[in-house]
Amino acid sequence: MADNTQQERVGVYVCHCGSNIAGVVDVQSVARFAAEDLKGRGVVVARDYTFMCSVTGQELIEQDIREQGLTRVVVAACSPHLHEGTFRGACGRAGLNPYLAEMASIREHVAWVHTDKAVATAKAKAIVNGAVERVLRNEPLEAIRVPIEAGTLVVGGGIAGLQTALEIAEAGYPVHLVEREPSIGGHMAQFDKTFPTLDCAACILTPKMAAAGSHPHIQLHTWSEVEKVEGYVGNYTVTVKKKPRYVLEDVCTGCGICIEKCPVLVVDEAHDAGIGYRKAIYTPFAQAVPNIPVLDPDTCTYYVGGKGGCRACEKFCPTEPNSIVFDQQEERITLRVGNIVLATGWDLFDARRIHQYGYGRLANVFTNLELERMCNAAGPTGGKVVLRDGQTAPARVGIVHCVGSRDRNYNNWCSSICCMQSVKLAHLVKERTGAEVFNFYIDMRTPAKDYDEFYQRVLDEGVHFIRGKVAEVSDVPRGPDEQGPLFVQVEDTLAGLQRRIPVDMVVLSAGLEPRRDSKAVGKTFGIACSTNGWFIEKHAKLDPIATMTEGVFVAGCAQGPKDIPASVAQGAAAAARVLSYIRQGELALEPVRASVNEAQCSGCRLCNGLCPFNAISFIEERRVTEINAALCQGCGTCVAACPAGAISGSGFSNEQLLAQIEGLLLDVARVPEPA
Amino acid sequence: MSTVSTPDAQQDRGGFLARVMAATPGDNRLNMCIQCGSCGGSCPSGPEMEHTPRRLFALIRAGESETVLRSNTPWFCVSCYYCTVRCPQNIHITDVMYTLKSMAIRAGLYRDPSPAGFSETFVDYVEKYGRSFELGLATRFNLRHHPLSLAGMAPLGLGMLKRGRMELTPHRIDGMDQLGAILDKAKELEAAA
Amino acid sequence: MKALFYPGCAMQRNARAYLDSLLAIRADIDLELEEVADWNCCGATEYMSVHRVPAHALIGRNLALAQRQAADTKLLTAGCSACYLNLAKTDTQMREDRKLEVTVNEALAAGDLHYDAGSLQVRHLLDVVCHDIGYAAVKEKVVKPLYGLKVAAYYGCQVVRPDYDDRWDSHEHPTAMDRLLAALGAEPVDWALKTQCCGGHMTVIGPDVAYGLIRRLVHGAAEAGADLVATLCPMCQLNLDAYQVEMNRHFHADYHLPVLYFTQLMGLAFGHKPADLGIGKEFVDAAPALAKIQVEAPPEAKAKRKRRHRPEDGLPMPRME
Amino acid sequence: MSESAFEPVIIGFTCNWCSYRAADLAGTSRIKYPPNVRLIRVMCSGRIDPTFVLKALADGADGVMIAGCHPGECHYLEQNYKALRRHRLLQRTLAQFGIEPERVRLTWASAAEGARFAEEVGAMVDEVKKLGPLNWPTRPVPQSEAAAEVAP
Amino acid sequence: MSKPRFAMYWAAACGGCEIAVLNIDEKVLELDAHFDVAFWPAAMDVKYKDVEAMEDQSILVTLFNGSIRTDENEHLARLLRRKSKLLVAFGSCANEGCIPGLANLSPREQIFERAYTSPSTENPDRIRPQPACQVAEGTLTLPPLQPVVRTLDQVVEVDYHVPGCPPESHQIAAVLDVLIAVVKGEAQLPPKGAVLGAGNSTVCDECPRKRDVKRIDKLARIQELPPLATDVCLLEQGLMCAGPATRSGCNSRCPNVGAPCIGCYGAAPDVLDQGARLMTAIASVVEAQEPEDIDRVLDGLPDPAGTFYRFGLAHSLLRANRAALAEKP
Repeated sequence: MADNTQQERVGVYVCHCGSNIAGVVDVQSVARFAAEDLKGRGVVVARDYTFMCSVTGQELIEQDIREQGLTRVVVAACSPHLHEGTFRGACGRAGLNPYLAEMASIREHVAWVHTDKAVATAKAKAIVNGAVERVLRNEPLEAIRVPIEAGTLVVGGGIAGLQTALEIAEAGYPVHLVEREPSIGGHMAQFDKTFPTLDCAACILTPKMAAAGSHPHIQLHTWSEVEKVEGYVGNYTVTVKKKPRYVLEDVCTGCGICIEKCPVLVVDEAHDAGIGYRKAIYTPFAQAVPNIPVLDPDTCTYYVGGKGGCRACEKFCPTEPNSIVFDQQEERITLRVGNIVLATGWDLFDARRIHQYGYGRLANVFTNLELERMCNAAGPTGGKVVLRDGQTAPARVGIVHCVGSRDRNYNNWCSSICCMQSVKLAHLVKERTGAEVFNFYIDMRTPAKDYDEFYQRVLDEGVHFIRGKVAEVSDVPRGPDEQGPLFVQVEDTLAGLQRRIPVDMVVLSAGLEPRRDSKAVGKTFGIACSTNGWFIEKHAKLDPIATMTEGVFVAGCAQGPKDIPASVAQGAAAAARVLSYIRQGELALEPVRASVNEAQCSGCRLCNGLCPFNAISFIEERRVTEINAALCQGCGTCVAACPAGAISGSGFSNEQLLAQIEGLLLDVARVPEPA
Repeated sequence: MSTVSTPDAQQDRGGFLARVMAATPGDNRLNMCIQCGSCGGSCPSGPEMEHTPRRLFALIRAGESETVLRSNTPWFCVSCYYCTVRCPQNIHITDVMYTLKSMAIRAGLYRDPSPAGFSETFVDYVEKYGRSFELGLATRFNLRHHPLSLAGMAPLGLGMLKRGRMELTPHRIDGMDQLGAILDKAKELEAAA
Repeated sequence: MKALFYPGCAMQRNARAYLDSLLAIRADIDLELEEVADWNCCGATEYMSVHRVPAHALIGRNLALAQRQAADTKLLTAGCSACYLNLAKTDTQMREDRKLEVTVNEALAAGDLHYDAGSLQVRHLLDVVCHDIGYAAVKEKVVKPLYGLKVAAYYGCQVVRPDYDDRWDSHEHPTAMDRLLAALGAEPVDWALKTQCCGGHMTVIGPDVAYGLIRRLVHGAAEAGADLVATLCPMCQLNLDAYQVEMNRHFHADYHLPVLYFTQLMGLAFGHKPADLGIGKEFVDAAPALAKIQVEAPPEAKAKRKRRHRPEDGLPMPRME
Repeated sequence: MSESAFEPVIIGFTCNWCSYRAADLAGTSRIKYPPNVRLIRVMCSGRIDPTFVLKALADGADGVMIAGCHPGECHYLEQNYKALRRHRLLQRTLAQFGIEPERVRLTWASAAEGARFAEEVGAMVDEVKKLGPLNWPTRPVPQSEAAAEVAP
Repeated sequence: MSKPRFAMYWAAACGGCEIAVLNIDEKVLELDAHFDVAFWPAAMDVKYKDVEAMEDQSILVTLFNGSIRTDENEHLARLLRRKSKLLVAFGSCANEGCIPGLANLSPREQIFERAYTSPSTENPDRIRPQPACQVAEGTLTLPPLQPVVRTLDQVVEVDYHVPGCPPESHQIAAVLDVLIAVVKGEAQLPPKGAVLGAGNSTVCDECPRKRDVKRIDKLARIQELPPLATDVCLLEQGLMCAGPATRSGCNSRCPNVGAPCIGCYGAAPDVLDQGARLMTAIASVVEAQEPEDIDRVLDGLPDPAGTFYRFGLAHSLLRANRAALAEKP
C-alpha cells in the first residue's frame, strides 16, 4: 500500500477496565506489542492503564499529545459507542483534531466474549494493529453544524404526545400535534379508572386535552396523518394529509344537532371497542377535542344509499354557511419543523387469534378493553358490568392474564400493564356486581410505586388468584354433572391440579402490540423498528428517548409497552430533549459524509438513484454528480457503488478500511513469495 | 411422592434435564419452561396423572429422575399435542413424553406394567411381521395384563371379525430381512449414543 | 393429480371401509394413488415410546421406499392420523436435527436404503382433498347432494396438531372438513370439540379415561344436532364407533351416533353404492341417519338475512371476518 | 494455535447501527462465541465494497462475514438491500474463482440480537472449519534484478 | 552523439499492440528520427543473444507488450528490464493480463484440453505440445507454460503504464511526443509509475450518449435485445457496459458505434480492482429486493468473472482461480 504515513506519531493506550478486560486479555502484552512491534508503524508510546476513561486516564493521553507530539491516538478499550466521545474530547483538549483518535473494542468484542486468554490476547493485538493502520489514514475533520428550526412535530395525541406537546408549548415554542383519530386523547380516554389510585381517567386527562386544544402554541391536526418526511435534524419538511371530515372545522360550533338528527346507528369499533354505538356523523366521545364531528362516508346514507339520500345533518345544521360539506376533499399541508416526537401508541392484541379462548365465538368472553368501556360511566352500558345480553350481571367472572403476551405463538413480550389492569378490573367488577372474581395469572408483576399495595388490597377484597396459564375456555361440560355456562380450564400450578372453574363471564387481558403500521411509519420517519415492531430507541438504558435518527424522538408505548406514569415521564423527557436542541440553536453532527471528486467523476449517474435521502444530484451543465453534505447521512453506499472510485467517504475512506483489513490480518499475512 | 430430594438427585442435579433434552430430537426447549401450566391445563388425561406435565418438568429440573420415571404421566399421554401447540415457550412436550417413556422402560421403573406392556407387545408384532396385528395385540396384551377383561372385550373382537374389520392371521411384509437389519442397526446406534 | 400412498395397517384391516371408499372415489376427484411398495407399520404412538431411533428408522424405511418410488410426484399421502403424523414427524425432525438425519440414514444403510429429509411432501389425505383438489372440484362431481344431513366434522388431534408445515387454519377450530361437507351438500354443525382427543390408546390401557373422552365427544356432537360424525382417522373411528357401545355400557347411557369416514360421505354424494363404500361395517348403524338425506335442498337458512345489530339486542359480538 | 486444529481467521464487517451493536450486546451479555472473527465497523452494510471482501480473502482471511440490519430495518432505510445484491453477485463471481459460498456469509442482526450475532459467528466458524484454510497465494512482487533467472 | 536506443517486445499477446504502433502512420518516422531501434522482433531481426550482449541499461526505453505466460516471456521480461533504463508496460496484456489472463480461471490441464481436444480442433491423435521433442535434427524445445498468467509488474519493476487493448494510436503518438520531448531535453520525465496515454476519469466521461438515473431490471446480451437507441446509455438499455468503471482515453470508441465498452483501458485512477468496482456498481442498481428477483436479473450475466475481469483478471486482487494458483510451476 502506498505509504505516506511515515511521519505520524501514534500513541496506543490499552485499558484494563478494572478486571473487565485485564481479566481475559494480557493488557501488558498488548501494550508491549504496540510499543515494540509497531514501532516501525509510527507508534511512539504505548501504555496500559486501569481505567482509561477516568480523568487520570484521559490526562495521560492529553499529556502525551502535548509532550510527545502525538499526531494519532488509539485507545484499546470498550466499544466506541460508549467512549468514543470521551477520548475524542481528550484529544480535542490537547489540541489534536478529535477525529485523529480511533478506538479498538477489546472489551465487548474480546474480553467479554472469549475465555481463552492466549487467543483473546492475540485477537486484541490484531484489533489494535488494525486500529493503528486505520488511524494512520484518518484525516482531520470538523463537525458539521446545522441550525435548528424552532417548531416541533408531535405525532400522536395520546397521553404521551399530549405531555410532550404541552411541555414544549409552555416553554414558548410552536408545536404541531398530528392525530389520526377525530379527537386527541388516545387510549386513556377509553378507560374508566386508572391503577393504582383509581383516579377517574377522564378527570385527569380532559384538562390536558382542553389545554392542548386551546394553547396558543399548539396547532392541532386531528383526523390527519403524516405522509412524508424530508430533510434532517433541525430542518424537516413534513407533509400532512388531512382526511376529509365533511364538516367545516372553522365554522362548526360543535352544537351536536347533526349527531342528534342522524338516523344511522352503527357499532362503534373504535372508541367503544365494538360494544357501543355511534351515529354516521359523530364525535368519538363527549369531551372530544376538537369538539367537531366527523362524517363516516362508509355508513352515511348520503353515500351508501346513492347520492342525495337523507342529508338530515345538512338540513338541521344551524351554522352559516352550513358546516356540512358532502364533497369535501382530502388536503395536504406542509410543515417546517426542527424536531419530531413520535408518540403513536399501541394496538390491542387481537384476542380472536387464540381460538381456544373463544373470543368471538362464545358470547360472554370479553376483552379487557370491552370491559373498560363497560365500566366507564360514559360508556355503552352506563358503567354497568353485564353479560352480552346487555342486562344480566355476572355472578362469577374469570379474568385471564397474559392473553397474547409472553407467548411465542403470539407475542413474546410481557405487556407490562396487564397484571395491574387485570387487578383493577377485578376490583371494578367486584365493586359493580359483587361477583366472585377469579384472576388467572402466570406471574404477578406489580413492581412500581403503590402497585403491590393495590394487589394486596384486591386480595383482601376477596378476589381469587389462581396461578396458571389458562388452557381453554369452553362452554361444553365434561359430564352431566358439570354446570357452566362457561368453564375456564387451567392447571392450578400451586395445587398441581387441573381445574375447571365455572363462570358466567370471561375477560381476556389482551396485551399491547405495536401499531399494525409501525414498520411503515418507521420508514416514513427514517427510524428503525425491532423485529416485533416497537420503535428502537438509541440506547436501551442511557437513551430511551432519542432514536438513531437525529431529531426524531419516541415517547409512550410506541417504543414499548408501558403504563401511564411512564408514558407521561417519557413524553416530558422527549420535550426536554427537543427544548435543549431548540435552545442550542444549532447542532454538531458527525462529519461522516460522502463527497465527489469532480475530476474523476464521469457523470455515469450510477449512484444517482442510490440515496434514500436525496443527497445525490446530477449537475447537467458540468455532467458530474454532486452530493449535498447537509442531506447526506453518511451511510457510504454511494462510496461503495461508484464504479470510478470518484466518491470518497470521510471517516470511513477506502484507504482507512483497506488498511484496517490488512492490519487485522496481521498474524496471517504472509511474506509475498518473490516472483 | 417424597418432598425431600434424594441424595442421588442432589448429585445429578441438572444432569437429568440435560439427558432428557439430549434424548429428545430437535430444538425441544425443555429448559425454557416457565411453569405456567398450560400443558397441565390442556391435557385430556390431566386429571388422571400423578403429576401434571408442568410438575414433571419441575421434577426433571430438580433431578428427581426416579420420581419422574416412576410417574404414570407420560403413559397417560394420548399424543393429542394440545400442550405442544399451546405451550407459550414452544416446548416439544409430547416428544419429551416419548423420551420419558423409553427412559422409564430402560430403567425398568414404571410400576404399572400395563401401558409399557402394550407398547412393547405392539413393538414385538411390528418387529416380527413389519405390520401391526390387532387381534394378536389385543389378545396377547390382555392375556398378560388384564386377563379378566379379556372376556369382557370379547364382543368387541367378535364384532370386528364379523364386520371384516379384523383378520385372524398377521400379514408379513416381503422386506422383513431388510427391516430387521435396519432396526438392529438403529438399536445398536441408539445404544451407542 | 398424483400422490404416493401410504395406507397403513389400520386401513388394511379395521378401517377397510376407509380404504374401499377412497378407492371408489379417487377417479371422481382425479386422484391417482401409487401405493408405497412393501411398506411397513409406522409404529403408531407405541414404537416411539420404546425406542426412539429405531422408531425413526422404522418410519424412515417407508420414507426411503417412497422417495425411491417418487418419479413424477413428491407428494406422499396417508389417511390415518398417526401414520401421517409419524411420516411427517420423522421427515421434520430429520430436517431439523442433522444428527438424527445422519443416524437414521446410517440405520437405513443397513437395509441399503437412504432418505433425504425434506425430499417428499408428507400430507394427510384430507389436506390433499381440501387444499390440492379443492372444494370446487369436489362440488362439481356431486350427483346426490347430502341435503338435510347434519354432520359433525371431527378432526381429532394428530392431523391438525402439531401441524409442522402450517397446513391448517387453526389447531383448535379448523374448518377444512366443514367446508368439504358443505360442498357435498351436507350441513356441517358448529361444535366445540372437533379437535378434542378420542382417547387414543387409552381405550386399551386406561379405558376409564377413554370412555370419559368418548362420551364427551359423542354427547357434544349429538347436542349440536349432528346426525352423524365424519372422521379422517381409523383410530378416531374405532374409538368413537366400536367403543361407543362399550362407553354406553360403562355409563349406562344410550347414545347412537354413527361415525363414518369423510371419504364415505364423498362417495355417497358422488353417487356410489353404500356397499361399495364399506357402509355397513360400522358398529353404530349409519342407515337411519343416512335415510334423512333429502332429494331437495332444505329451505335455505338464507332467509335469515343478517339484520344490523340494534342496542335492544344486547351488546354487539366481536366481528369475525 | 496448533497445527492440528485449524482456526480460521474471519473478517467481519458490521454496520454501526445494528450488527455492531449486536456484537456489543453479545459482549455486555457475556455471550461466548469463537474468537475467530475480527470486526470492522462501517456505518452501513451498504458501505461494504466487494473490494474489501476480495482484499481480505487475498490477504489471508479464510472467510468474510457481512452483517447488516434486517431487511426492512436498515437505519438508512434500504441500503442493506444494496449489500444483499452485491453479495449475491459477488458469490456468483467468487464461485468462478473456486471460492466456496460459505466463506462469504451475509447475515442480519438487529441491535437487540446479541445472541443471534454470536450464533451466526459460531455457525460461520463451524462451516469455514469444515472447508479448511483458504490460504490464498500471496501476490507476486517484482524480484530484484540480481535474483536467479529462469532459462527459456 | 548517437541516438538513444529503443526496443519493443511482444510476449503473451495477440500482436495488436504492434499494429497499433504502426497505426500512428508517418509519426513512426519521428521514432526512427530520434531513436536507434535496438530490438523489435516484429520489425527487424535481432537475436536474444544480441540483446544479452548489450550493456545493462543501454536501451533508453522498451515498450513491452504481452503478459507473462511462459518461461520465455519471463526471461525476456527480466532481460529487457536489465538492459533498459525505462520499461513501459505497453497495452492491456502487459498491464493487467488482458484476454490471455482470462485463462487464469482454469488450471493448465483444462486449457490444454480445451485447446487441443475440443471438437473445434482437428487433432485425432490428441497430440499435445511438449517442452522438448526429439527429431532427426536434434532436440526441439518449447517454453513451458507457467501455472498462471502474470502481468509485467508482477515479474519486474515497471516504470510506466500505457493501457488499452490495444492502446489508441493517438494516445501512442502522444506518448511518443513526450518521449521525444524528453530526449530533446524539452520536457521532464513523468513521475515513475505514471499511467501514460489515458485519461483520468472513465469512459462515460467521453461517451456522448444521454444518461439518466440507473435502474437495471434486466441484463441481456446484445443479440438478445431489440435494436438499441443510438443516443441513450447502453447500460440503461440492458446491455452490460463496462464504461463506468473503465479508464477514459479511448474517446469511447466502442459505445460510439453501438457496442458496449468491455473495459480494455483498465481501472480508473486509484482503483484497486476494476472488476470489483464494476460488480458493486452494477449490483447496486439492480432493481430488485428479494433474493429470487435479484437472481433473475443477475441470470442475465452468465459469466460474471469473465465480464467484470475480462481485461483485469491477472492483475486483480484474486488474480486467478484457486486451482490454477495452487499448481506447481
